[in-house]
Amino acid sequence: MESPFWITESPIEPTALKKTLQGAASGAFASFEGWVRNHNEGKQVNALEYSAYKPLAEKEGARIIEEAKEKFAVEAATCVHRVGPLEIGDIAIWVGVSAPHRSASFEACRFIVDEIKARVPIWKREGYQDGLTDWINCPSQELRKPL
Amino acid sequence: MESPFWITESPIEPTALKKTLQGAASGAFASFEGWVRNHNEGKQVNALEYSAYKPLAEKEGARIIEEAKEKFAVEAATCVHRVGPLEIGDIAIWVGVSAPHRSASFEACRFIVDEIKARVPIWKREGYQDGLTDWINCPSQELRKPL
Amino acid sequence: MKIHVEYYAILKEQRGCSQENLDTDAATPRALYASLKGDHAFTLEDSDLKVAVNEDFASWDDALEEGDTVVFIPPVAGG
Amino acid sequence: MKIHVEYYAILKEQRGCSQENLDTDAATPRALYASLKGDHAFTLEDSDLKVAVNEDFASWDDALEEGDTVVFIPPVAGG
Repeated sequence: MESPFWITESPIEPTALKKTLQGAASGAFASFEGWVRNHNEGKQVNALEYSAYKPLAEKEGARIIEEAKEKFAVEAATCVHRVGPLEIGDIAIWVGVSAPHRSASFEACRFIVDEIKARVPIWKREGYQDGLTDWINCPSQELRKPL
Repeated sequence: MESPFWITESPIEPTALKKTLQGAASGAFASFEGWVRNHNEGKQVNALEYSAYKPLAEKEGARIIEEAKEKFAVEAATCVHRVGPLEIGDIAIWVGVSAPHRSASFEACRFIVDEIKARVPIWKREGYQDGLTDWINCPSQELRKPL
Repeated sequence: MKIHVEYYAILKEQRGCSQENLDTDAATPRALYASLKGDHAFTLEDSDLKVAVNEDFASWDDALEEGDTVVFIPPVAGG
Repeated sequence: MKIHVEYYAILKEQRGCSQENLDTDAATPRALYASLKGDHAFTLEDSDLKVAVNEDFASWDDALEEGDTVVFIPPVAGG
């Protein structure tokens, strides 16, 4: 079986991913996309880069998908996270869940997004209009370098 | 402004619909698709037809989207419902919501699906392997006709 | 009083047509449905239905007016 | 004891490299991080971090063994 979670440097293609979750018994499909925004906490973002500790990220991500399948009555679930330099509007993360009923599809999709944001070793560095950068969720650095 | 909810007899195209919700300020996009299943309450479904009271359905659907925008911090939201004969795997309903943050996107998307299922005058008639049909949510008929 | 009635879903099937013009004494949607239910053996009770007058939801005891369009709405099942 | 360390995100930037082989006396990830933090002026405390040994999450006070690969994990921000 292919892993239900992976890290990619390529653009994410939701339509192709969704096809892998289709089954004749599934009546509900919930999905989530994280898009690169032009701002964060009041600052104008003009460059952004994700990086990951790939082996552990993929292991932990797959565990999260398995947990979702145990907790909710789900047919299939997949998540892909992109790394590297991204532009405004690019998809950083895609989560899709198919299920016989809509409740399970929504709840599992939300669970997966929340857990991935909390547990998977992926980092985001934003570059702002003033030329400074920040590692999101890390205490500010005294010395900032351009992205 | 175009209506944020409409009834269509054509296949639903999620990719094109999603594009209409993209804005540089949106970081989160949640969507839901209702797919035609091959079974319902233990019975094998082999034909299915949706119908709507279109003028009121579109009016009530648009009200629901407006309510979602008032209740949740949403950027944009759209819903399309298909009517006519559908096949297993076809998309019957598509809901998409973009928002600055993921919570609002999930909550608004779920709210819209739930309210549409409860309030919008759309009906579903299923045809089963034994040749009988049912109007879903209506008391069973004594005399059933083929779909 | 002339009233236009449209039928959808199970009511359309049971009535055998999708719309008709009626000349009726019914003063309210409730009275109109009671009369139609008797004529056509509709299986749904008015408590199962909602009603719309002139393309918006209405109350069962609203007064009907000449030329109104009335739609009885069976339990919905979209999504 | 020879230990392989990989650096990611802010630690990679502060260390100025993505990995290195160390010969260390540190018996645990906690002791190893304390030593590296002193050498390289890392701004994060160990309480800000998680630690992985040999590609899975580990405890700060696990015993390190010859040849282990250690990764210190800054606060994550995926999604």
